[in-house]
This record gives sequence, C-alpha cells and structure tokens, in this order.
Amino acid sequence: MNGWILAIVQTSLLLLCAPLLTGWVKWIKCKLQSRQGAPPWQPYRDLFKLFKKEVVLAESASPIFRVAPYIVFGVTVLAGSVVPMFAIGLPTAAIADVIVLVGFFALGRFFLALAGMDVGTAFGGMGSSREMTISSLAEPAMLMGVFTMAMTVHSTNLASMTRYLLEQPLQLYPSFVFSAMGLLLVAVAETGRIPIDNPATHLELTMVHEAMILEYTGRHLALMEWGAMLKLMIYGMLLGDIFFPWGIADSFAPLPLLIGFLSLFLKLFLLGLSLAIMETGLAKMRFFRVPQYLGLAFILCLLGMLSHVILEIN
Amino acid sequence: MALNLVYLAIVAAFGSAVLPILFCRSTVASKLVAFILLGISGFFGVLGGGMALLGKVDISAELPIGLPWLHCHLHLDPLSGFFLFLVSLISLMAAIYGPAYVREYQQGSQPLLPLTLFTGLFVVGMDLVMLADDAFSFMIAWELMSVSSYFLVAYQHQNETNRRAAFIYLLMAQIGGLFILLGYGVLASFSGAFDFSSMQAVELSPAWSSLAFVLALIGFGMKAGIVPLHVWLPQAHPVAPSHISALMSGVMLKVAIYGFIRFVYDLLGNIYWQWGVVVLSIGCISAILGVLYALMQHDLKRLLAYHSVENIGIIYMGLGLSMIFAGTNHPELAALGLIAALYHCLNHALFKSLLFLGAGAILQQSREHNLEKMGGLIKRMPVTAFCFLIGCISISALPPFNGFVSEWLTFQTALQGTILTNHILTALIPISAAVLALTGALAAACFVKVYGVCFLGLPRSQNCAEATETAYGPQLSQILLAALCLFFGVFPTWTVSQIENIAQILLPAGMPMATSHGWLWLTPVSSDVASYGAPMVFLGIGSAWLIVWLWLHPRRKKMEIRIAPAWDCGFGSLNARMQYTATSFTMPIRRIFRPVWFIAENYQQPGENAPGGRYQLKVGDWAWLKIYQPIGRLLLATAKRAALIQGGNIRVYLVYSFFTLLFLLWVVSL
Amino acid sequence: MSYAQLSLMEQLILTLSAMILLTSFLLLAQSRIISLINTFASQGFLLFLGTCLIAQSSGRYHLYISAGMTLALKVFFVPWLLRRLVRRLDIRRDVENVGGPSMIMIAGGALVLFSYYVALPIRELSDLATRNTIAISLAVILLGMLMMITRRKAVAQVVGFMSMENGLFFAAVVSTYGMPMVVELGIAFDVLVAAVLFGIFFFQIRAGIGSLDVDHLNRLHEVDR
Amino acid sequence: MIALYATLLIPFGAMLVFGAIGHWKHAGTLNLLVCFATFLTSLQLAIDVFTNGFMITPGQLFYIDAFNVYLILVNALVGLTTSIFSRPYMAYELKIGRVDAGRMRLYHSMFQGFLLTMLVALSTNNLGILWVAVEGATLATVLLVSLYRTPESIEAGWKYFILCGVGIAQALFGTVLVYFAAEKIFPGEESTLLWSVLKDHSDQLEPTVLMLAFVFLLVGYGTKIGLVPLHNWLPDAHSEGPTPMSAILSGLLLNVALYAVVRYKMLIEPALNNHLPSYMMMGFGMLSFSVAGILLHHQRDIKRMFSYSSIEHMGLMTFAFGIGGPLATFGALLHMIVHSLTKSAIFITVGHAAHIAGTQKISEIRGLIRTQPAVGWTFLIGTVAIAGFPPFGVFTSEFLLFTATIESMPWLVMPLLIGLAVAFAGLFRHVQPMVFGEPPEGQLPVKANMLPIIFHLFLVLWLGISIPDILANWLDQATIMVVGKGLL
Repeated sequence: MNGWILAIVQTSLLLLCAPLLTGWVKWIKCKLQSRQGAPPWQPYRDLFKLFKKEVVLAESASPIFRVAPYIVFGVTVLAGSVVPMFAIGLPTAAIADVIVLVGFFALGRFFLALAGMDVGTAFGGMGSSREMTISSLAEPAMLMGVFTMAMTVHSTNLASMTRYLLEQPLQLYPSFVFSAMGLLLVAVAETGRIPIDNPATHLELTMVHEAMILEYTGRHLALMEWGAMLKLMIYGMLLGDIFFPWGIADSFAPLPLLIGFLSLFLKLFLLGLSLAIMETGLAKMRFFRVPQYLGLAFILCLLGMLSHVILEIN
Repeated sequence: MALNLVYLAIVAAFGSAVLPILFCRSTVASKLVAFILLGISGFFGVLGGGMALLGKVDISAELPIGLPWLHCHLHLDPLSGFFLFLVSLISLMAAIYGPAYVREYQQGSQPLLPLTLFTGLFVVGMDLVMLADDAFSFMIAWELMSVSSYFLVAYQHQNETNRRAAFIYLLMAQIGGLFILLGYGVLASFSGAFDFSSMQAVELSPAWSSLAFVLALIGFGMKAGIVPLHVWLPQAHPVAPSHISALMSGVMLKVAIYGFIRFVYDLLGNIYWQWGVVVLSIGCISAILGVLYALMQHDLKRLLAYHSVENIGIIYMGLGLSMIFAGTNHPELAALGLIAALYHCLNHALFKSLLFLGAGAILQQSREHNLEKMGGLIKRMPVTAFCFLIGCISISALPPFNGFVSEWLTFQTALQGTILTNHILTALIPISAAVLALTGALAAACFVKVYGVCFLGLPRSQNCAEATETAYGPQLSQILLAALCLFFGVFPTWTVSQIENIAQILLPAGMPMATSHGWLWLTPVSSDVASYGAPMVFLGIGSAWLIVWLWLHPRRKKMEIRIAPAWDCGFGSLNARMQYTATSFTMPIRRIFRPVWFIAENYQQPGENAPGGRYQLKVGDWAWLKIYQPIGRLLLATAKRAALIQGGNIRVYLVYSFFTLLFLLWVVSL
Repeated sequence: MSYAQLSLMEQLILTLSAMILLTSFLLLAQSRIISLINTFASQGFLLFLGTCLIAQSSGRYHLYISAGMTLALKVFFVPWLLRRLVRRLDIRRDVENVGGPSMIMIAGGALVLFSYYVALPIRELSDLATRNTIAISLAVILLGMLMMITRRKAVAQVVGFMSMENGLFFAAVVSTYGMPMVVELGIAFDVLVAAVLFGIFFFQIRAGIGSLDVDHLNRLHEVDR
Repeated sequence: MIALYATLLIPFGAMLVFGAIGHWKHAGTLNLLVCFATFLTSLQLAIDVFTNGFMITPGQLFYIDAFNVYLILVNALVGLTTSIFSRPYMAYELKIGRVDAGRMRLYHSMFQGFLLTMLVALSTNNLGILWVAVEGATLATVLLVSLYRTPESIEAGWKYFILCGVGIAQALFGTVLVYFAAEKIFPGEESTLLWSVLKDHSDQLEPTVLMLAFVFLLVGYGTKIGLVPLHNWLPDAHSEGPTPMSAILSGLLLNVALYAVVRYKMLIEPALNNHLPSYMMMGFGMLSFSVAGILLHHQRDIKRMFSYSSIEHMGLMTFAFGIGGPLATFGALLHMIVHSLTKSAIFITVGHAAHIAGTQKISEIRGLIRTQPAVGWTFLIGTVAIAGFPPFGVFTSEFLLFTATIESMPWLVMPLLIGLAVAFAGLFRHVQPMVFGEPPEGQLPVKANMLPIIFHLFLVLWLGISIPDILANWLDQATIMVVGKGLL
C-alpha cells in the first residue's frame, strides 16, 4: 500500500522538479555564454503566468487542438510515474516496460503532431512533418539500445533492469558503452535539444517542437511546455537508472530513500551541466544532417548488440 | 452446436447471395434482404466461431459432395473458429455499413444484384475455407473466394482502373491458387489422399517438406500480399466498394494467413527454423516497404491498402519468430510468437476495416479520394472523424489501443532470441525488431499525415467544404469497430488466454506465465522480464487527464476562451493552399529513403501556362516496374514470335506435318 | 530367298511396284497440268494391274472388286473429273514451273531411302513375297506429300493427294492382300466424295480468290504484316 | 440395341431428308426435333448400357462400352443444344443474307451428317470404320466451313480439307499397318480389324509394326485433334465457319479424334515393351498446350481465340492420357466432357456476341454486360469455367491432372503451371474488356436463347461440385480399360 503512496509522491515530485531541471540547464547555459540569465526557478514563474492567461484559439482549430495538451501532459506524467526515480520496486513500475514507455512518448508525439497540423498554418505542418521524421528515425536506434540492455539483463522492465545492475558487482560491458552513447544521442534528439532542435528559438526554419505548439496560448501552452520539461527529466532519469543506477533505493526505508533522492539530485545536476556544456559547444545542425546523426546512434546501438553477441555470450 | 451455427452462417450468406435475385423487382427489397441476411450470417458466424475458439471444440463432418472417392470433409477447431470469428465479425459490420453506402449505386445505372450476389458468395467462400478439411474442398472454397471477390473488384467496371485492377487481381489469384494446389499435391502424393487428416499423418523428408513449404509460402503469400507479390493489392482494394475493401483488406488477407498457418503448423507438422528465418525476413521486407510505399500514396484507400501489406509483414514477422522457436524446440516461445501473430490478425482486421469504412464514408460524403483535396472534415463529419482517429491510433501501434498489444508481444518474442544457441539468429532477431520499430514509427508518421491532411486544417476543395456526416448505419458500424479496438487494447490478458487455445492445439504448448498475474497484468514470459498493465495505462492516462482538467476547471469561469484568426505573420489572412500538403509532409522521408521508390519529379518554373509554377511528383513501385512489366512485355514478344507458325501458307503447314511425321518415324526406327 | 527364286508373277508385281514409284517421281517433276493428270491416271492403272496380279497370285478374289473400284475411280473417274475441271476452269495450258526440280528429285530419292530404312523391321517379319513393297508404298505416300508441298497449283495438290491415296491403297493391297470389304467400300466412297468436293472447291476458290494458286490463300494468319 | 440403331439411323435419315427436300421455314425446328430424338435414343442407349452391361451388336460392327457410351451421350447432348442455338442463329444469318436457302439446305443436311459420322466413329467396333467415319466427318464439315463463300471462309475450308485429308491419309496407313500386324494372327478373317478382338490378342501383335502404326495414327488423328504443329487448320476452320459449326467442331470432333488415338493407345501400348506412345502423347500435349497458351495473347478474332483455347485443352487432355495412371486418365476422361460442354456453351455465347457487335473483332466487341447482361454474364462465367476456376468441372479435372503429374513426374509440373497461368492471362486480357466497360454506340441486343448455355454451364457446375455415381462408374471403368487400374 505504501508502495502506491510512494508512487504518487514520486510522481508529484517529478512534476515539481521538472521545471527546475530545465531552468537549471538554461541558467548554466547563460552563465557559459556569459549572459545575465534568468534564475533557475524562472520556469515556475512562466508556467504560473501561462496558467493565469486566457486562451486564444484559432478559428480553424478543432477539438483535437484543445484535447491534445491534456493527452500529451497526461501521457508524459504516466510515463514519469513508471520510471524509477529514487526507488525501485514501486508497483507502478509493472504497468509498463521500456517498450511501453516508448509507446507512451509516441502517443504524446502523435497528438502533438496532430495539434500542429490542426490550425492549418504552414509552420505547424512543417513542425509535425519534421517531428515525425526525426522520431521515426530515432525509434529504431532507441529500441536497438534497449534491446542490447535487455539481452544482458534479460528483462525490459526498468525496475528489474536497474535491480539486476545493482546486484551485479561493477562490470564493464562493451555493449553497455556503445548503447549508452547511442541512447544518449537518441535522448538528445527525442527531447529536442541542440543539435537537433533548439528549444530557445522561434526561427521558423530551425524550430521543430516550437513550430508545432506555435498556435498554443495560456494553459494549453503551459501544459505543453510542462510536458516537454517532464520529458527531459524522464529521459535524464532513464539514463541515470540504466547507466548510473548507484544510490537508488531498493527498499522503502527512509534512509535509502533519502540517499536515492540525493543521488538522483546529483545525477540530474551533473546531467544538466553536461547538457548545457554540450549545447553551448555545438551548433544546431541542418535538418537533413539529422539522418546521419541518428544513423550514427543506430550504428552505435547495433555495435553494442553485436559486441554483446560476439564478445559477451559464451 | 458450434458447427451448426457456422452452417447457419454459411446458409444465410448463401441466401444473401441468391435470394435478392427473387426480389430483383425492387432494388430496395433486394438490398434489404441481402444485407439483413449477411448480418445474420455474420452474427451466427461470430457465435459459432467464438464458441469454437473458447470451447476448444474439435468437430468433423462430411458432406456427400465433391469427388466420388473423396467427399467434402469439414472440420472446426479453435484455429478455424478464430478466423471464422474475424470473417463473420467484419461481414456483420459490412452488413450494418452497407445499406446506406450502396444507396449511391441504386440511382446510378449500376445494377445492385451483382454486388449482393458476389458479396454473399465471397463470404460463403471465406467461411468454407475455414471449414474445409481436404485439399479439394479447400481449393474450391478458396477459388470461390477469389473469383467472387474478383467480380466485386470489377463491380464498377466502367472505370478502366477497376478493370485493370480486377484483371491483375484475378491473374495473381489464379497463379497463387496453382501454387497452393501444388503444395497440397506434394503432400497428397506422399499421403496418397487429399484429406488433411492423412496429410498430417505422413512424415516428409526435409527436402520435400521444404518444397511444400515454399509452394505454400508463395501461394498464400500471393493472396496475403507479401512483397514482392503484393502488386495486385494496392490496385484491387481501393477500387472495390468500401465495405468490400474492408472485407478484402480486413479479412481476406487473414484467410490467406489462416491457410498458411494451417498448412505449415498443422499439415507439415515439424517445422525447420530455416523456414522461420525466411518468413521473418519476408515479413521485415514487407513491413518496411509496405509502410514506405504507403507514405507516398495520396489516394486514401490506396494508402490503406499499402498499410495492409505492412501489417501482413508484421504478422509474418510474428509467425517467423514463432517458427524459428518451434524449429529450435522452444514451444512456449513459439506459442508466444504465434499468439502475437494471431492477435495482430485480429487487430488488423478491426482497425483496417474501421479505416476503410471511414474512408468509404469520406468518399461517399465528399466524393474525394485524393488526400490533397481533403481537409477540415473533422468539423463536418465529427463521428467519422472520431472513429477514424481511433483507427489511426490503433494502426500506429500506440497504447492503450489494440495495435500496440500485438506489436508489443512481437517485440517480447523477439527479445527472447537470446536463448537461441545459434548466435547468428541471436544477432539477426534484434535487427528485425529494429525494423519493426521503424515500421511502427513510420506508420505513426503516415497516419499523422492522413489524419492531419484529411480531417484537420482547412478544406482544400469545395466538395470537402460541403461534406456532411454519414448516415446512421455507417456511423454505428464505425463506432462498434472503434469500441472493439479499444476493448482488445485494454483487455489483452483475456484475449491472449483465449487465443492460447489455438497454440495449445497446434504446437502444442501454451504460455502458462502470460496470464498468471490476473486479468490486470500481461506478462508474456514472467513478471520481472516484461509486463504490461493495459487497463492501468488506460486508467492512468484517463485519470491524469481528469486530474489536470479538474485542477484547471475552477479557473475556467474567470478565463473564457477567445476565438481569433490564426496568426498569419502579418501577411494577410491564411488560406487552404498555405497548409502543408500530404506531399510536403512526407518530403523529408522521401528524401531520406529516396532509393526505395521510383520517383519522377518535375518542377515547372512560373510561366504563362502555369502561373505560380507547377510541381509534379510521380512515385512508382519498383516491384511493378522491374518485375511485372518486363514479364508482361516478354510474354507479348514471345506471343508475337510464336505467331509466326501460323503464317498463312498452306504449303508451310504441310511441311510441318511432313517433318513431324518424318521425325517421329526416325525416332521410332532408332 | 533371293529375287531369282520368286515366281514370275511375283517378279511382275515387284516390277509394277517399281513402276508405280517411277510414276510418283514423274508426278513430282511434271509441270504441265494435263500431262500431270495423265501421269496420275497411268499410276492408277498400274495400281489396278498390280491389284489384279495379286488377286490372281494369292487367290483372294475379293481383291478383284477393289481392283475394279481402282479402275473406276483412279483411272477413269478422278482423271476425267480433273480434266473436265481443267477444261471448265480453262487452265489446261497452265505450266507450273516447279522450283528447283533437281533438288526435289534428290529429296525424293532420299525419301525413298528413308522409307526403306523405316520399313526394314517390317520387312523382316513378313513372309509374303511382296513384303518389300511396303517400303515402296510408304515412299509413294511420302512423295505424294512432297508433291503437295512443292506445288502451288491447287490441281497439282489434289493430284498429289490422290497419289497419296494410291500409295495407301497399294500398301493395303500388297502388304495385307486388301482390307476387309466394308472398309474398302468406305475408303472408296470417301475418295469419291473427296474428289467431288475438290471439284466444288476449285470453283469456289476461282470465284472467291480468282486464282488457283494456293499461295494466294494467305488471308488467315496470325502474323502482323 | 434398338436404341443404338435408332441413334445412328435417325441422323442418317435426317441427313437424307434435309438433302432431298430443300430448305423451308421450319427446317431449323425439324433439325432441333431430330437432334432431340437422337438425344432421347442415346439416353435410352445409356440407360440400357447402365442396366444390362456393355453391348456388342451381332456382326460385331458396333461395340458400346464405358469409354464411348458417355461420349455418345455428350455428343447427342451437345448436338441438341447446338441445334437449339442454331435455329435462331441461322435464321438471323438467312435474314441478313449471309446464306441463302440452298446453303441452308446443305447446312442442315451436313449438320446431321456430321452428327452421324461422330456417332458412328464413337460406337463402331471396326477400326477401319472408325477411320471412314472420321474422314466422313471431315467431308461433311468441309463445305460448312466455307458456307459463307467469303474468300476467308473458302481459304479456311481448303486448308481444313487439305491438311485434314493428308492427316487422315496417314491415319489410314497406320490402320493398314495395324491390320498388317493383326493379319498374321488370324489371316484373312473379316474380324481382323475389330477392336474388341484385337484388344484380347494385343500381346501377340507385332510391336515394331504397331510402333510404326502408332506414329502414323498419332500424326493422322492428331491433325484432327489439333495438336501443335499439326493444328494450323483449326483456328481458320473455327473462325470462318458458322458459329454452331464451331461449337460442334470444338465440342465433338476434337473429342472423337482424341478418342480414336486413345483407343489405339489402349491397343498398342500393352503390346510394346516401351512407353514411347505415352511419351509422344505427352510431348505433343505439352507442346500444343504451351504454344496455344502463348498464342492466346496474340488474338484479334474472338472465335480464333477460343479455338486456340480448344487446342490448349486438347493438348492438356493428350498430355493427361500420356501421363497415364488412373488419376490422370480419370481426369482426362472427365475433362473431355466438361471441355466440350463448356467450350460449346462459350461458342454459343460468342455467336450471340458477334451478332450483338456485328463483328468478330475482339477490339470492337465491348461492354457486353451493359448491352445484353444475359450474354455478357454467361460469356464471362463460361470463360471463368474454361479457365479452370472452381466450382466448375474443368477445375476438378485439372486438379486431378495436376496431382497425378506431381505423383508421376513432378518436374513437368512447373511448365504445366506456367502454361496454365499464361493461357489464363491470354484468355482474360481479351475477354474482360469485351464483357466489361461501356458499350460502344449502335451495339444492340439480339434475340438469344439462353437455355442451352445455362444448361451446359449448370452441368459443368454440377460436375464440379459432385460427379454423379453413374458417370463416376463409367469413367472409372473406362479408366480401368485404359490403364488397367481404377480409382473407386
């Protein structure tokens, strides 16, 4: 029972922390670019303001346009509730394994893209087209990476993956190295960060995610933004769970939970830092270079799988 | 009991074929008779098939027709029951959908009788295929199905495209039928009898059984539409009346799958894993090419037809995995793969018929079949739009709808490849899984395009601007199908436990673990390997949505929604031509996967005859251009050359006969 | 047994058969219609003689009947009919220059050899004195066909056809001393009707196509010209 | 007995009557009635044979066994239905002046004469008479082929006459050789050419002679069957003659010629120590089958096309008989029935189609289903049936043939399969545009009697769904006679 309570707590924590992570990344970036940036908690202010503002709907907008934010947000929250945050063995973890998780994101993206097409402006269509293209290239790579993991740990359940890795003494799997790199690239693409997409711009030729939500206002926009923040956070947690599982709590006793929470905090702190550094260092790439980028990700994951088959099975 | 119900279904379908002829005085009466009887047949078929599946019945019967020494054997078991269920379910839906849909044919010069007649025979044929228990009656039922569907494709024969499609369809159906016949012939020549029971009994040498397998693969694949035998499919399915397209695409392809499963799992018996590899790779190719070709289509029904190729590919992937496991004797995993494939058969039948019915509704209401002419229909046909949306989500394999479950099961099957001792397979199977992922993602992209271009945005043509919602019959059938899509997506555990009956008979093995955690959790292998709580997902998404909405609701009063024109960057008002079109939506994918299609683009600079320029895009199917057309040309050339022997000069003819005589005399006097 | 041991009658028969073969060659080479018909008649007459001799030597007296039919049909009726047609159609002076006569002659010789080669095994079986004549009759048949192939004039083709019939009849007579009567009658009747029909056809062709050259009968074909 | 004689005498008398008294208004009706009478008597004959076994007439001139009794029945039936069709058809031809009264007289007389020769050829026991009858069939039909007196028809008639004449002459030589072989066993008896007698002593016959004889017989009767490369007369004769003629040529004559060949095969093959006859038949069959199938693609004339389809099917049957074995033989025997029924039905519809469009050019016949649905549908369904689609009987026989081929010589299955597919494509690529689509201007319905067609197609359908026991027994006994082993 307290497992369920813990799950709810975790989910709400996730909701609360997500903007902070985004804000943190933004802040670091500003600092790195020696700008006087907004404080890390700026996203909270934005969301609060957006929720207060009125909604302006385009005349051509259909019910899809109004439903989409709720679905996108809801699906992302659900996905978040499945991913182990600072404790494993939560009952919610059984709802979905990694593949279902991918399915969740796909569902959200589906409605996001539909919403982009809905109003009938050129931007929205462009954004949806690009988003679907990128995702359709990203998904095989992601799945290949997940498969490589699963082949070693014999499971696609995040909880049992993490537990397996925790129980093992520290080992260096070549397959893990490859698929870690691959999945990192995929995560960058999926969360719409530089060099794939630039969340900070409204330059029409470069934006993907922003183009889709261009017509959104008020609480709809808030939900969309918040969903995006959650997504970033969830991907961070995923990478953390799979590649740096140490510190996560495997029981519901207070102390391990505390340790788990702190370790998560640390992980995300470092992750945001590295992401910011990377985004500062890199320039956004042309849209038609993205296939090469994701192809690289796929090749890395494929190499991971092959090295697992060739080197690690005996 | 179950068998009698199926008999009733067949009789009713036959009645719906022939009785209207008696009522041909009034089209309305004949129409009603036909469709009511079709519905009755569907109803009884659903009952009978369902009972056969759930009750694990195993009934045989024999009718005093057929060859004098081989009477017509019938047999009903869970496998045939399952597919009977599919066929009857969709024909029931077609019966609900049809009456309003065929109204347009009534006022036209088109006589209605051929349609009803061959629809009935079509259903009869499909039902009989399920029941047939000997090669002869199987072939008769099979070809009855093919021929009657040919007449249905050719129904609106005033259009050149229909005639051409019908011809190609019948030709390939004929060839496929011959291959199947050969497959049975190989078995019969060893068993010495045509009935399936004796065919099961014989043990074939690997070479012969592999030959039989290949024949069956080609024969049934021709009907199922695996690449490169698929070319008839995107031509034939779109031109048939829409409820027929739903039947053809939704269940006729499944009948082919049924035949394949029956042939390989039941008749051939011991399966070699190499077959599985072949089937798996064919499945991968069909899936990926099918979806890529579908992406480039702008005719809605044609696009859906190519998606059938894709889904058949996915089913074959499941079958291939299952065969690999069966060949390396892991029966439980083989059962998992088989169940995944069968589940996908069910799902595809549901959502593909749903989509075809929706497309038919659009076609009927807006007279448009070209995506580029549609748009904004969600405002004009809300019910259709809603059901179509569910269809799109299901076919894009998104949770919590049914399409996702079967693909997830396929993934889970692929994941178990690690336990194989043959490491090449271990390496190949994940790649096939990646292909499946790519397919799913591209399908999602494709249906975003379809839904976005067709239902959202602004109408791109006057017809669409004036479209209205369809009649109640079509609405009802679509709603039912959509509900079923949701049902089978949310309650997979129960469904799997029922489909398991088939695996237990064919392999024989089940998946004890799959349903061990109660109705809530689906755990194919074990709970800590993978689990999917579909009801929870449904509830989760719903509750998250509800919470958010409730949380926002109190403020709603303070802040109404303001309706304003969309932001036009200050360039003046937006119009429909500014939207992204289907062509432009798929442009990035077209550019990335360019070699897959035959692409002819030409762009005409703005000139007097084309103000604003003209862009033309032609996307062709390599299989058609590179395999089928050359064969046709070769045939014609050969015929031209062969015609020389009929040169017209009688003395030359005499020379033929003269030298034939001399030659034979020489032969015998050797 | 060697040729010398044969009775004079049998030797005569063999000589006759040789002459029949000769007439076939003559038919092959003959270019003027009228003399073609005459040659054909003479072949028929030789056939008649041969039949009589065999009837005499073998004592199968029903062969006389068939001999009589031969005389009536092949010597009188058919040639008379043909001559009449030729007169009516006014083609008596037609000269059909046979293409490459020497080649055709050589081909004819080869055919005779071939038929001998084919008939060898049969020759071993029979104890009749006239056994060798099977080869001859086969040769006559094949030569008749060769003639039909090489000639363009319808009349010549008919003559070739009839000489084939002669060969058949000869074979029936010499190898087996005649067929059963009912069959003989049937065959004779068929020949009769056939001859009449040919006559009808000449006029039809003349009326329809305008020339009796069979190479002009080339409307029906599959070739794209 | 009486039934048999009646069956033969009625057409004989009718032939004379029609020849004697010229054409008058009700000649067609009389023709129909005569055919009906013939059919009844042949039915009676069949019943006799069914009740009290096979019969051989005193003097052994006629011999009815399982092999020919059902063919006689089919002949009489097809003759009847064709006469039903021919009445309005020829009346129309007379009306539009393609024929005159004199030719109508010839037509009716020769129609009966042809039926007579067919029946004699089937029922006779004497191989010589068999030859005479087949030759007589040629003579009877040759003037009908050129009935219209157009240059094309005359040419067709001439080719038919010459080619078949030459072929038949070779068959006669074969008969002579058989006689020559038999003559040694019972010298100088009249019974020497009796099939029933020869069959019993076939083992004593001289193999080498028989082998030679078979070559001549195969080439001879094969010309009449229309085996490639002896087939050239067939498309011309079928396309230029009046359509009822084409129907019975395709439906009966080819069958009878094949019947003759098979009779000889039954006689000769046991006497030989090799299977050369079978191989020859298989070779001819396969060749005709494939060549005709390919040529189907290259057709402009509707009747020519279906005559090629006839060649294809005769090739198939010859091949089947060559394959031997109970399955294939049973299939071939069945195929003889279903083919003649289906093909004659098709030719009847083709006749109507040609009248509707006023031409035989495929390119100008369009949209039959719209112009006259009855004709269009029957035409289409007939084509579907002949293309070997179930539930029609043609499928059944082809099914048997296929399985038999797989059992005996699997490597031949591929060409067979390809041939079938090619032939099917060739047939349908032409038929479909003729029945479907919008009809051209000025294409008007004609007065057509659908009864024969529907009856034939119904029979074929029935045979496809289940073969009645009587027929099955006869076919089985015939199979036993041909290959010595039955199926039932």
